[in-house]
Amino acid sequence: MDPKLLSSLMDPAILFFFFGLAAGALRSNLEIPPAIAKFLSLYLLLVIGFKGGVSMAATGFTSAMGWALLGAIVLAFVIPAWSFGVLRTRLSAFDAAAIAATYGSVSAVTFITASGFAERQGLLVGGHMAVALVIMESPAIIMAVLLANMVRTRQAAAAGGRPAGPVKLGKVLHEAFTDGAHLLLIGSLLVGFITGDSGKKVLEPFTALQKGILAFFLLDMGLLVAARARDLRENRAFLTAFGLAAPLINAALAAMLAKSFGLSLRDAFLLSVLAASASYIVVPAVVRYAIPEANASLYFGMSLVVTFPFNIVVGIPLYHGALSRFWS
Amino acid sequence: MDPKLLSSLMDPAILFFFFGLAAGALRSNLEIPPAIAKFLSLYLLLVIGFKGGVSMAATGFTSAMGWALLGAIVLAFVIPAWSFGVLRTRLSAFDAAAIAATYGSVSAVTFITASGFAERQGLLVGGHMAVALVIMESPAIIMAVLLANMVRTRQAAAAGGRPAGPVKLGKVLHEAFTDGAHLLLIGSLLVGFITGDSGKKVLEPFTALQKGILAFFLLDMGLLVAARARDLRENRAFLTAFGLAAPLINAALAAMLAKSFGLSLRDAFLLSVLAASASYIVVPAVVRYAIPEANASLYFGMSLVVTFPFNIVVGIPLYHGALSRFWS
Amino acid sequence: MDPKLLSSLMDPAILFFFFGLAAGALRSNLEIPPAIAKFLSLYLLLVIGFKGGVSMAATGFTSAMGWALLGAIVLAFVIPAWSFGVLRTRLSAFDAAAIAATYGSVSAVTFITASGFAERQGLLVGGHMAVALVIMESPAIIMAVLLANMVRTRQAAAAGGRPAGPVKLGKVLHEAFTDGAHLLLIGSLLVGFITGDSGKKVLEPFTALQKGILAFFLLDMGLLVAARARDLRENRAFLTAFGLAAPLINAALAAMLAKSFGLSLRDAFLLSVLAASASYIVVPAVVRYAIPEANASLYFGMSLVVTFPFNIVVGIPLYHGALSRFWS
Amino acid sequence: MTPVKRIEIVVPEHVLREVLALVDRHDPGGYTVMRGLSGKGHRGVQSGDGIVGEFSNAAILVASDPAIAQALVEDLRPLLERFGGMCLVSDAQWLRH
Amino acid sequence: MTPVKRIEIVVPEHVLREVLALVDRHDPGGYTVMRGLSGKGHRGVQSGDGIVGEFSNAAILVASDPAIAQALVEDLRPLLERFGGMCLVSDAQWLRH
Amino acid sequence: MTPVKRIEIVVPEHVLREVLALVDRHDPGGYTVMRGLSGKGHRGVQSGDGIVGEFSNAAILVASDPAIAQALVEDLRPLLERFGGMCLVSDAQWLRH
Ligand SMILES: Nc1ncnc2c1ncn2[C@@H]1O[C@H](COP(=O)(O)O)[C@@H](O)[C@H]1O
Ligand SMILES: Nc1ncnc2c1ncn2[C@@H]1O[C@H](COP(=O)(O)O)[C@@H](O)[C@H]1O
Ligand SMILES: Nc1ncnc2c1ncn2[C@@H]1O[C@H](COP(=O)(O)O)[C@@H](O)[C@H]1O
Ligand code: NA
Ligand code: NA
Ligand code: NA
Repeated sequence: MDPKLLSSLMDPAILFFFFGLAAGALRSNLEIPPAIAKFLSLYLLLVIGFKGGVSMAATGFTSAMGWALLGAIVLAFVIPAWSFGVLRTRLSAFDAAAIAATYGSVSAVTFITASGFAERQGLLVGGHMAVALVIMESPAIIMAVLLANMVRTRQAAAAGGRPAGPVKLGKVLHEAFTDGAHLLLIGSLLVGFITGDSGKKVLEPFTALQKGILAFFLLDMGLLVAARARDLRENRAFLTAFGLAAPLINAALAAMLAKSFGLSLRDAFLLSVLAASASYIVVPAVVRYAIPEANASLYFGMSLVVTFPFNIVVGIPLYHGALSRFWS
Repeated sequence: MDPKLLSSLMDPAILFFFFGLAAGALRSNLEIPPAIAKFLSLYLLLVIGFKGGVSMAATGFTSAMGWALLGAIVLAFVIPAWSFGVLRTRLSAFDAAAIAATYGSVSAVTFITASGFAERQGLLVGGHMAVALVIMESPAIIMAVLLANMVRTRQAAAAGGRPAGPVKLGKVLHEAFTDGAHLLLIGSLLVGFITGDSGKKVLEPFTALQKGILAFFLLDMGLLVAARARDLRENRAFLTAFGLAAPLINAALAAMLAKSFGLSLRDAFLLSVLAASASYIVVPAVVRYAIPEANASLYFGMSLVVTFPFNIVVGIPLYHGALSRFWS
Repeated sequence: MDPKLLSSLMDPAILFFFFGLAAGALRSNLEIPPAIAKFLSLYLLLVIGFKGGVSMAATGFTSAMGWALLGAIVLAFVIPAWSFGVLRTRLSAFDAAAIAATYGSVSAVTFITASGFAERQGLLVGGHMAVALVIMESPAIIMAVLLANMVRTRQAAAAGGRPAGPVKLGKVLHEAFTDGAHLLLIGSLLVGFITGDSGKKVLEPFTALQKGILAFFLLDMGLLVAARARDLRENRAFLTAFGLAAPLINAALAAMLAKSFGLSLRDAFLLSVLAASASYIVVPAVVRYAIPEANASLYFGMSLVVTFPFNIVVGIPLYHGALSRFWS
Repeated sequence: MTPVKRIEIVVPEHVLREVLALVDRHDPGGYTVMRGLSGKGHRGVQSGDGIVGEFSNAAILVASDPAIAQALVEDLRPLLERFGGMCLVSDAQWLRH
Repeated sequence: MTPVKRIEIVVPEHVLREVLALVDRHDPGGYTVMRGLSGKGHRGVQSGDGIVGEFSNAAILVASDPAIAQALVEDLRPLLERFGGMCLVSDAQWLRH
Repeated sequence: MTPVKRIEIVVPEHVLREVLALVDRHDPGGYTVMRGLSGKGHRGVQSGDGIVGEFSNAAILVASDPAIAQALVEDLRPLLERFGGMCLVSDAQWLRH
């Protein structure tokens, strides 16, 4: 086996993810109380944001960062666009828009796992990539909601009536920007940026728990993935193919962009991981409200059951391996 | 800006409090699950008690401590007395008694925040101040309940009937002394005192999380304050004025007492903070039961929405600054 | 007082257990939210398994371990057998089977407490004893369910009818092996074994919390014991006698076996503690389903209210003291 | 199926112990408790988010014989008057007794 | 005891705020809320285990005057149509008013 | 508004999976689940505070067609007999179908 993949699999957090999958598949009654799962996820968001802010404060803003963030912005618009086009061929417009939003946005836990992997490979993660994470969270949502509203108006026109209450964009923007997970990430980034090194020292014993908390959280994710895998029924082949191809394509897009923007290996790697990852927290939280016509088991399921495990287990070492060749 | 105030504001925990306020004001769906909030608060009580006990064990009992504790006892009776007198002019006797109890008692989180501030100013906090915290928790409650019972009897007499079931003092004393938060503080103090330095070493990695847990907890407090600020409607000007004036007056009272008792700067500072702080955990927990006639949104709201933020943000550096002048 | 007992009692975790007992006896409203209690228990299982796996990886498999595990297997069959015989004289067959399962199985928290005690006595705990813990969890359950099915068939035959749906063994084996607590222990052991020392370093800040988490958890156990003590009513003398005698007898059995198998003092000590301990998590979780005819307040109550506190407070130092004489 | 009264009580969570003791005294055969509820009534909003659970409600469901229900509910009134809360009574069928 | 309508609404938890605002507008005197429920309906399973609570339901219990109940329930229909959920109405007796 | 039967089942939480499977077999259109309840009945107190949730109850609410309700409830009886619990059935009106 590839040593990089092996080293990735030897990580306790990844192994706990497999264990959770196994326990779920065995239909064990093992269960993390929902309140705890929420707490673990809030913890991870807080710490990733905070650490990002601290390291931003340490380095200041450089032009290299600017290019990385520009890459993030471009990807945040390109990915949902092409995804919607492809998905529309087989799914309803609402489902296509919702899934496109999912893949256009990002997964913070995938990002954390990739950061850990990068560190083990000797790559220090710059704080601006946490900013990239924040930047990439919402554009896809906005695009999806605009698409859905367009479809609603057209359907209503076809039916000769007035649209059945299009979702107000202002309301959706509010939901997207004030969603708890999103806001916590931004807030922690700011706190980290403001308090810098002194804040870092104060919170050190707390933030040092990150790897253990991640292991616990991935155990829960494994249980969740196993439970949800049973729900994904319709269009299985197509959706699975998309869920596996999209991360590869998006990572490749990101890599090309990174190369042309002259990003460093570590920035290129993390940008690829962000592009490859799909959201299963922020996007579903907004889309269930903004596009209630879409089937949640599709957009949530694909992102959680197919793409998340793929990235965590195979994608991260793969992207790193591939990029290393082109960057050396 | 005053450098002391600025340094206080640069604390990550305080910044997370502001962030919570902002998220709440934006009506974000950010939310700490109630079970987690309770756990964080139990953790803080346990650690503050335990650390206090450990440092009591290290220093033993000195006459300086005796004076500090005497100061605490005096304040615990004086503050609710004058507060009741003032509040009675505008509010019902039940509301006045409940609010007086709130201000006569103390806030453990304000105390923890002040301890952290003191440490950053190079003042080591003695364990006996945790004892002062415990001592100041209940007298005001007892006084308030006696007052309420008196009022009930008088009202019943005026109505020519027998009192509609005065709350039995025994029952209330039981509630006051066995209230979970109060008891946990006492218990942890004892455990810390008994196990001393060896216990401290054993629990070190756990107690070291305090600053991070405090940050998380203050985030939740911020959300809570923002949510409750909407409920405070009646008598707004009077109540806000009281909620801002009371901490200043009580801190000044404490400082004068501390000076005349010859306390050290650090003891005087913490005594002032205790006096200035108002309870939003122990007192509401007992008063809702013992004085159900009182309006909880008043006594809980003032303490949480007005006085707590004031002390955390402005009061702590202010009291420290003022006292430093008189003690040098 | 015996210095060993005293040193055991001076442990913060044990003192918090006493405090919980006291708070419960005072009918305080102190309460750890159930979600938190579950999380703490999951944490402890994860860490004990993980540490065991790591130290297994460090030492490899030796013949001394083989003997210790053989001892565990023998005890896992002998203890429920004799217990059932004795209990059957006074209780229904269902109750006797359920209680026998409880005492034949083990308590992970007692094991953790004993490991801590052993470390303070300078005995390093080998990872294979965590394997012994896993091994001893289920055989007693299987035996109890077989016994209960036998009884059901006989009763049905006596009543001249067909058995009222005997519980299917396959279903019970599934419940026993996939029970969350059991599975988490096994999974964490495997993760620890696979990742070894590198995994240990990664999770260090997280696993270092163990003592603090244990203290918190024992506080909750104290509250629980106090609450449940009120439920144990019928057959009080007999059950209490059994609950105190069984650990002593089982510890003695384990010690004799350990001596004849040539185990080291530390393995003999932990094997005795495992034998003496009774399950209050895994066994009740399976037995409530597999033997619903049994009275849960008996099997859960005895194990939690009588045997657990006895082992934690008196048993652990006692077994250690006694064994030390024979092993030196 | 036996006809029973379905009693549904909502009270501030801190009086739960007292309400259950009262229910127990009438021995209706059992009860079921839901904790951590939020709500709104004459005494304002109970947000269920109190730091130590100060301001949450609990619901108690009791299925009982109509005669017992009548007495239980009358007995409950003073508690509701003092601490707030509500009590609904309706008809239901009980599956086994 | 006063006769009232007992309205029981189950909706996805993320529309709770909206439903409570609607209920409040009809001013039925109060409501009680249970959160973190799971369930199954036309839109599939809501497992209640979402990482940030995505897929759980909330139940709202309202006891109100029959006239208010009627209007409230009619007003609720579009919300249920858009976001899913259910609403049951039955008769009950209210202990004090 | 359609008349339906409102079925309310309370069982030990560890049999929830089994009860939901049974409910699903009758296909009543949906169900709602509340977990972590405490209670008291013939088998004593379920305190809801078990370390791994051993002794808590779950409630299942099913609104269904009267015919389905009848069959569902009959089918449930053996489970309740073995594991304890209760089941109430009453009449209600369903807002939309
Ligand atoms: N009309 C109502 N419908 C449903 N629940 C109510 C109603 N009135 C009061 N409640 C519940 O009872 C609690 C206490 O009511 P109150 O004492 O009126 O504030 C409220 O927080 C609600 O949970
Ligand atoms: N027949 C039913 N009985 C009880 N609860 C239901 C029923 N139908 C739907 N629900 C609840 O309403 C939620 C949303 O329903 P739906 O929009 O039909 O998926 C479900 O997840 C259930 O909690
Ligand atoms: N009369 C009753 N009213 C309300 N809930 C009940 C009643 N009887 C039993 N229960 C509930 O059903 C659970 C199991 O009942 P049992 O099997 O009788 O112990 C209890 O813990 C209660 O939650
Ligand atoms: Na993406
Ligand atoms: Na005060
Ligand atoms: Na044993």
